[in-house]
Amino acid sequence: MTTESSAVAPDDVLLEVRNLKKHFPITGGLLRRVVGQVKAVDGINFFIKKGETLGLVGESGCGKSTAGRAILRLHEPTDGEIIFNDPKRGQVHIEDLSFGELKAVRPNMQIVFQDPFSSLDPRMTVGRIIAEPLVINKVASGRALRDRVAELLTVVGLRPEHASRYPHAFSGGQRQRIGIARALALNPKLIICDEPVSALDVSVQAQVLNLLEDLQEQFDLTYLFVAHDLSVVEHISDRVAVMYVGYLVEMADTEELYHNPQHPYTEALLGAIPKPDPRNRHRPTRLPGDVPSPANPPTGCLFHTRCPYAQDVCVTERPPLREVLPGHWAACHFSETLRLKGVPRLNEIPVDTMPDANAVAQMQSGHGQSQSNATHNGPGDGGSRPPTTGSTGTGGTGITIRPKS
Amino acid sequence: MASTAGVAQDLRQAAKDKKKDVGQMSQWQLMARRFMQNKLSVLGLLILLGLYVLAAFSGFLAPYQFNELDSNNVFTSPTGISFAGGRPSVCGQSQVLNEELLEYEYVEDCSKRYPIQFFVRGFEYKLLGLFPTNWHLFGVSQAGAPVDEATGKPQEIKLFLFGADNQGRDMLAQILQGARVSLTVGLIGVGIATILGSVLGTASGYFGGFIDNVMQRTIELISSIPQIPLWAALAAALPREMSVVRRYILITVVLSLVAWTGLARQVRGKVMGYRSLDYANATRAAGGSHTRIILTHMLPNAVSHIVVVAALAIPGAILAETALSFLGLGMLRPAVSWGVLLRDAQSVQVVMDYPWLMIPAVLVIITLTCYQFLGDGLRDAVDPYS
Amino acid sequence: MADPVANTGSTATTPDGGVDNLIQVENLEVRFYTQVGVVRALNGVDFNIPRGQVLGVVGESGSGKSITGLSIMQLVPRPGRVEGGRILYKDKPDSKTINILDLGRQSDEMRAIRGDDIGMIFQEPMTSLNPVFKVGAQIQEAILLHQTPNKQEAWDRAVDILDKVGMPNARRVANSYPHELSGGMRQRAMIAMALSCSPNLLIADEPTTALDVTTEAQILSLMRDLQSEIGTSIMFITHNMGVVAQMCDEVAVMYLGRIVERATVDDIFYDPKHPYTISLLRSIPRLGQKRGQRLEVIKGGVPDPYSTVTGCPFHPRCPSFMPGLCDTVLPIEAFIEGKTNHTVRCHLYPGCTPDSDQAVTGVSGTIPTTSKAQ
Amino acid sequence: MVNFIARRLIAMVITLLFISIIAFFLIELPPGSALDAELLRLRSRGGNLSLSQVRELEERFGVHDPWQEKYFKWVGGLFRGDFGYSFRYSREVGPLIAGRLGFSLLLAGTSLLFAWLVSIPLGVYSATHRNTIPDYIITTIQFVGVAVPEFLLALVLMVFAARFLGADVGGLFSRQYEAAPWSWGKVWDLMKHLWLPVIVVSAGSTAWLTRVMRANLLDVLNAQYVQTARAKGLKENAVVWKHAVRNALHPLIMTLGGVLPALIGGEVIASIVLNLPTAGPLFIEALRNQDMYLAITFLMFTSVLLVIGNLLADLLLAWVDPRVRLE
Repeated sequence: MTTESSAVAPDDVLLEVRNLKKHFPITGGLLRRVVGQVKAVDGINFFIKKGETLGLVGESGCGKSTAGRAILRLHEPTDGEIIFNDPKRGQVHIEDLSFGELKAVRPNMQIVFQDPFSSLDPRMTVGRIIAEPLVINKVASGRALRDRVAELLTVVGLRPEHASRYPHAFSGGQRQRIGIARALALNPKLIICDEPVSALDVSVQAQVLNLLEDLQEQFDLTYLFVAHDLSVVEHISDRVAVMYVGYLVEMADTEELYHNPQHPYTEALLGAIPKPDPRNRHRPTRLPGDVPSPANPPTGCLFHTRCPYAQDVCVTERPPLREVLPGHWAACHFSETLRLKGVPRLNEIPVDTMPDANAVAQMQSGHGQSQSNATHNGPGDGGSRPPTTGSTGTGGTGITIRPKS
Repeated sequence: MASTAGVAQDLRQAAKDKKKDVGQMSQWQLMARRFMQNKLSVLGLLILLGLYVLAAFSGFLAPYQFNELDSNNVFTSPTGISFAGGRPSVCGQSQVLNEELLEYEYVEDCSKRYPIQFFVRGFEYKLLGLFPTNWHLFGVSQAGAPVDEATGKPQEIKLFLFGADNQGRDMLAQILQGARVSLTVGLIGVGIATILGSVLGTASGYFGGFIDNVMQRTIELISSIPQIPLWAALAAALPREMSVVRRYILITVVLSLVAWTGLARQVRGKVMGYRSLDYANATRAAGGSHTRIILTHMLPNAVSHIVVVAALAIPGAILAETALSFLGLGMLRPAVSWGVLLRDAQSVQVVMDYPWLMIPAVLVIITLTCYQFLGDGLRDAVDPYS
Repeated sequence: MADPVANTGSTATTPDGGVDNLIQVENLEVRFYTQVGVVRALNGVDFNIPRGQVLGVVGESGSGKSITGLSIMQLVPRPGRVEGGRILYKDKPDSKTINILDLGRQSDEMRAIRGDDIGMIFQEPMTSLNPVFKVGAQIQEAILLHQTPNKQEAWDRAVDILDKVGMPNARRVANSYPHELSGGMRQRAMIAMALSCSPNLLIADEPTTALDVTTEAQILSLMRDLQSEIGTSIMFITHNMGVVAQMCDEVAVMYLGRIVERATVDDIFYDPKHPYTISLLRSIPRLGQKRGQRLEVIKGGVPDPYSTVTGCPFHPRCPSFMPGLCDTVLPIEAFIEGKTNHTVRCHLYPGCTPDSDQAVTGVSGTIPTTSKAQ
Repeated sequence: MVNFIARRLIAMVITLLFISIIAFFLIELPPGSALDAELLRLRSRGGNLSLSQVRELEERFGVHDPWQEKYFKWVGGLFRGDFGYSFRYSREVGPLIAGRLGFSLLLAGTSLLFAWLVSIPLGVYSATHRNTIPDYIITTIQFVGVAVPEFLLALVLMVFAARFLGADVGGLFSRQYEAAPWSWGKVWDLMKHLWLPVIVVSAGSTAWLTRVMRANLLDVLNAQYVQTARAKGLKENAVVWKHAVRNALHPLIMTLGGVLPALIGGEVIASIVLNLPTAGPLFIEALRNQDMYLAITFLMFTSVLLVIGNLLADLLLAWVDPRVRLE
C-alpha cells in the first residue's frame, strides 16, 4: 500500500484523482493488431472534499461514467493516480492496490448504478442482494445480518418485509432504492452515483434525488454524482466538473459554474437546456457539428471544432485546466477575455413562474390517510418525507390551488 | 422495457391466481408458471415422461424377450384382438408356404380363441434393472393350443401387438428395449456435452482474452467439419467387436464430442452478457472474488439458458444415434435401438410389405417432436422475448 | 358527438369565423388485447390540433401519448385496436372533413394520408432508419410514393430536403448508410423524410429524448424554423416540460390514457389547474433554482397498465385526494371558469363531477362525454 | 473489405490444415489398417501370400512408417492431386470420387436452393399471418419436418411415388441414360429423378429455416424502421418484402454455415436409401471397411466445401448488410 503523502491533498480531501486515463484498444487490420485507442478518459484531475457532492456532467460518450468506474477499478485505469483518504489506513493509492488490499478499502467506496433493471440480480431476493456486500466482507451474519438488512431497507424508505421479495416485484424507483441500500450496507464514505436517476420517470426522479440528499445528511456521505442532466446536477451538487471528450474542461462551485461559466462548452451546454418557461423562449447558441470521436480527438483544444470563439491558437495548443478564478478551474485559452453567459439567477426569473408555496402546503394537507392501498401503489415509493396527516380535504374545490398571478 | 412487460404479465397473472405473492416467487417459479401456460410444451413433456416410463418397464410390458427368435413367426403381422365374449382374446395362426411366391403366409384359425391374461408369469428379467422377477403385464393363455405336427409339441400361441420381424422377434419387445438406448443415448450425450460446454463456455465468456481466443478457434475448427460425416468417422473408429455396454458408452461420448461446441458458444454469449451487467459490477465493487461472481451470479443466471439449449440439442443427438445405427455405424446387434430396428426397413419393398417395421420411425418422430415442443416451451419460459 | 363550439382551444379560425382544426380527436379509445388481459391504453381522449400550431402532448411512460400519435396514423401495433371515437381530419380549411378511422388501415386513402398529409418522427433515431438502405434512397422512396414518379427528380428533391434540414454536404449524406451518421444527423434525416412531402401535420414522438442537450437544441431550433417556414402543424409528444415550454402553443397533459388538462402553454406553466400538472412542474429541478431547496415529490409511481384504478386515475398519488369522491367517481372534462380554452378533469373544479350534488350545475362549456366511470 | 476477405482466406487455410490433421488421426485411429483387411480378403480367396509379399505391400503403402511421415506423404499427395489408393475398389481415390462428388454437390446445392426458395416465402407468410390457421399448419409441419429422419422421409416418398405416381424412383438416371453421354435428354432425365432426393435432403433444413425466418421477421417487424416505412405510406407488401425481409435475412445467411453440413449429412443418408451415385454411400462404405484414403478424402472435401460455404455466407452478409462491410 502506498502511503505517499501529498501536499495537494489535505485532510479534508476524501478523493483525489490525478491524470487519470482510461484507454480502450481498437483492433483492426489483417492481424487484428491494436490500431488505435479510444481515449475514453484522457488525463483528468479533480478532488472531492469530505461530505460534499461533486457533479460530473457531460454528453454521452464523454467518459464520465468510465471515469467513475475507473476510480473503483471496475475498469482498470490505464494511467494516473487515485488517492483515497481511507479512515483507517490514511491516504491510499487505489491504482496500486493488490486484490486483497483493494478488498479492504472497497467498503469505503461504493457505487449506485444507472439501470435499475440490470443492476439487481433477478435470481436473488432483495434481502440477499443487500446482504451480499456484508457477507463478502464478513461484517455480519445470522440474526445480525437480517437486522442490518431490515435497517437498510427502512433507511431507503422500503419495508423490512420486502427482503423476501424478488426485484421483479418492484418499480424502477423502488429498485433504485434497493441499489442505494446495497451501496450503503458497508457504511461507505464515498458513493459514486452513476446516472442514478436518468432511467426514471420524472415524478419518481424527485423521490430518489431527495432520498440521496437525506442520506448524505444522515450518514455524512460524499458523492461523486455522474449525470448528463444539468438541472439535476445543479440541484444536488456542491461543485460541478464538466467533461468533454475524455477531458475535464471546467470545474467550480455549482453557483459559480452555472452563473459564471468560464469555458465556451459549459456556456453552450447551459444555453442548450430547454427552460421550462414559455414566456422566456430563447435561441440557444447553436453548436455546429457533433461531438468528436474519442478514438480520433481533434488537435489542440478539443472544443475548437465547434467553439464559436475559436482562434488559431486553439487549433494547435491544448489549453490546460487551470485556476482562472479562485476555486474555479477552466481549460480555455481565453477565459479571462471572454464574457460568457450563464444561467440567470432564480430571482431574475419572474416571480409568478414559481408555484405558490401556501398552495402547496394546503394541497399537502389535502391528502388523507384513508387512501387506498392499491397494488400498484408500491409501499416505499411515497417519498422519504412522512405524509402529513391532516383533515381530509373534502371541501377542496378549485380555490386551494390557484397560484398568484 | 420488454422484460418489464413480461414481469407485468406475470404480476397480472398472479393477481388472477391470488394464490401466492408473486413478489416472493423466484425466477424458477416464474418460469415454471410460464412453462405451464404453454399447453403444447406440457403435452410434449407428459408424452416424453410416458415414453421413458415405458422404456424403464420394458421387461414388464413385453410379453416376450426382445431377442427371442421364432422361425414360426417370421414377418408375422400385428395380431388382431377380438373382444368377443367380453374378454380380449386372439386367434391361433399357422404358417403356410405359398409355393408360387416361395414365401410364408399366415392363416388365422379363429375356431378357437385364446384369451389374453393380465399379470402373468413369463421370462425372467430384472425390474428397473434391479429386482429379478418374471411377472408381465399380459400374456396369452395357452390352454388348448393345437399340437405342432413337426415337433409334436403344443404350438405356442403368441400375441404380437406390433408384429414380428424377419427373424420372428417380437417388435413390441424390441421397440421397448430399443427405447432404452434411443431415449437415453441422446440424453446422456447431451448431458456430457452440456457439462463440457458450460464449463468451457463460462470460462471463455467470463475471462475472455487468451482463453477465449483458444476456445473460440477450437470451436470454429470442430464446427468446420460437417457433423454427420464427423460422427460417422468417429463412430467408425470404434472397434466393431466390443460389448454392448462399452459401445453404448462410446457412442454417447462420440455424440457429446461434436455437440459440446454449440453449447459452449451459447453459454459463452450469455455469460459475456451477464458479465457486463451491473449486478456483477456491484459484487466486484463490494470486494467479491471471481469465483463468487461466477458461482452466485453467472452460473445461476446461465443455468436456465443452459437447460434450454440442452433441451433443444437433444433431438439432434437422438436423430444422430438413429442415423448412425441405421447406417450400421452406431449401435449394432445384438444391441437394439430404434435405429438398429429401422436398419431392417431400408428398402421400399420391405416397407410396402411389412409396414409395421416402420413403427420405430413413428416413435422417433413422436419423441423428436415432443422434445422440440419441450425445448420451445422452455425457451419461451426463460426468455419470453427472444 | 362534441359540440364543435366547445373546442375553441385555438387561435386559428376559418374565413367564416369558425375554428379551423386540422385534426380533431374525439373520445378516442384504444385497447390492447394481450394474453393476460386487456390494457386500456386510451380511455376517451379528446383534443384538437389547430392548423399551423404546435400541440404538446405531455405525460410519463404509460400515459398513452405515443399511442395517441400512432392512432392518428392508424399504425397502432398489434395486439392494440382502436375501439372507439373519431379522428376528424381536414386537409384544407375549406375542404371536407373526413374521419380517418373510417378509412381502412391498408386502404389507398389511408396510405395517401400517411407520409403525404401526416409525417411522423420517432424517438430512437438509431433505429428509425432502415440500416440496409442509403439515407437518400429512404427519403426518395417517400417522394416517389406521393410526389413524383421520376426517380432522378425524387433523388434531387431528397438531397434538397437534406440540405434544408441543415445537413452539411447533403449529397454525401444522401449516399451514406444510417450507421455512418451520428444520432443527431439521423434525427435530421428522419425530419427530412417526414417533411419531404410538406405534410400538414408532423407527429413528433419524443424526437429529442435520446439525444444529448446540445444536439437536442439543434433539432428543436430546426423544427421551429421549419414549422414557421412551411406552416406545418406539429403534434409534439414529450415528457420534458422544458421542451414543451420552448416549442408548443398548446399543451395536453396525459395521465393513464386520459387527458387531464388542456390549455395554452402559458396557462399550463403559469396557471396550472390539475394537481398532476402542478406536481409535475414542481418535481423537476429547474436551472437557477437554489441548491438545498427540496423538490416536490409525487408519491408512488405510475401504476402498471394492467391494473384498474377506480375513480380518478390519479387519486392514489394525488395530494388533494378527497376520499369518497376521487376514488369512486371519474371526473369529466370541463372548462375552467372564465376560460374558453382551458379544460381540466379534476373534482376540485366545478363541472367536473358528473351529475352530483357537489357539481356546480349550469357551468357553461361542460363537454358531454360518453366515457363511463369504470 | 479486402482485409476482411484476406483474413478469412488465411483463417480458411489454417482451418483446413487442422482439419486434415484431425481427419488423418481419426482414420488412423482404428486398430488394424485397411491393408490388413485387404490381405484378409486376398487370403480368403485361397491364394497363399508369402511373408515377403506382405512385407512388400506393407512397404509400398507405408504401413509401418511413423505417423508424421505418413501424414506428410498424404498431404504432399493432396497437392499433386494424388488422394491415395482405395483398397476396396482397387483404384485411385481421385477418379473414383470425382464423378460422384459432382452429383453430391449438385444434390446439396439444389437442396440448398430449394430450402431457401421454399422457406423464405413460407416464413414470411407465417410471420405476417401470425396466429392464423395457415400459420399453425406451417408451424406444425415445421416441427414434424425437423423431427422426421431423412431415411424415413426417403422411404415414405419412394413408396408414395412408386405406388401413386408410377414414377421410377431410386438412382439419378433411368437405365437407358445411365451410361449414355450427356445430352438434353439425359439432363431432363436427371431432373425427373432429382426432385425426390432434393425434397428428402432439404426437408429438415427447410423446416428449420422457415422457423428461423419466421422468428426473425417477427423481430424485425417490431423494429422502428418498419414503422417508419409504414408511416411513409408504403403498401404493406412493400413494407414487408423491401424493408423487413432484407433485414430478417441476416440471421438466415449466418445459418448457412450450419445448414450446409446438415445438407451434406442428409445427402449421405438419402443417397444410401435412394441408391444414388453420390459420394455419400461411398464414404460410409469406406468407413465400414476402413478404406482410409477414400474416407479421409471425402471428409476433407466436405470440409473444404463447408469452409468455402462459410466464406460465401460472409460475403453475402456483407452484400446484404452494409454494416458488416465496416469490419
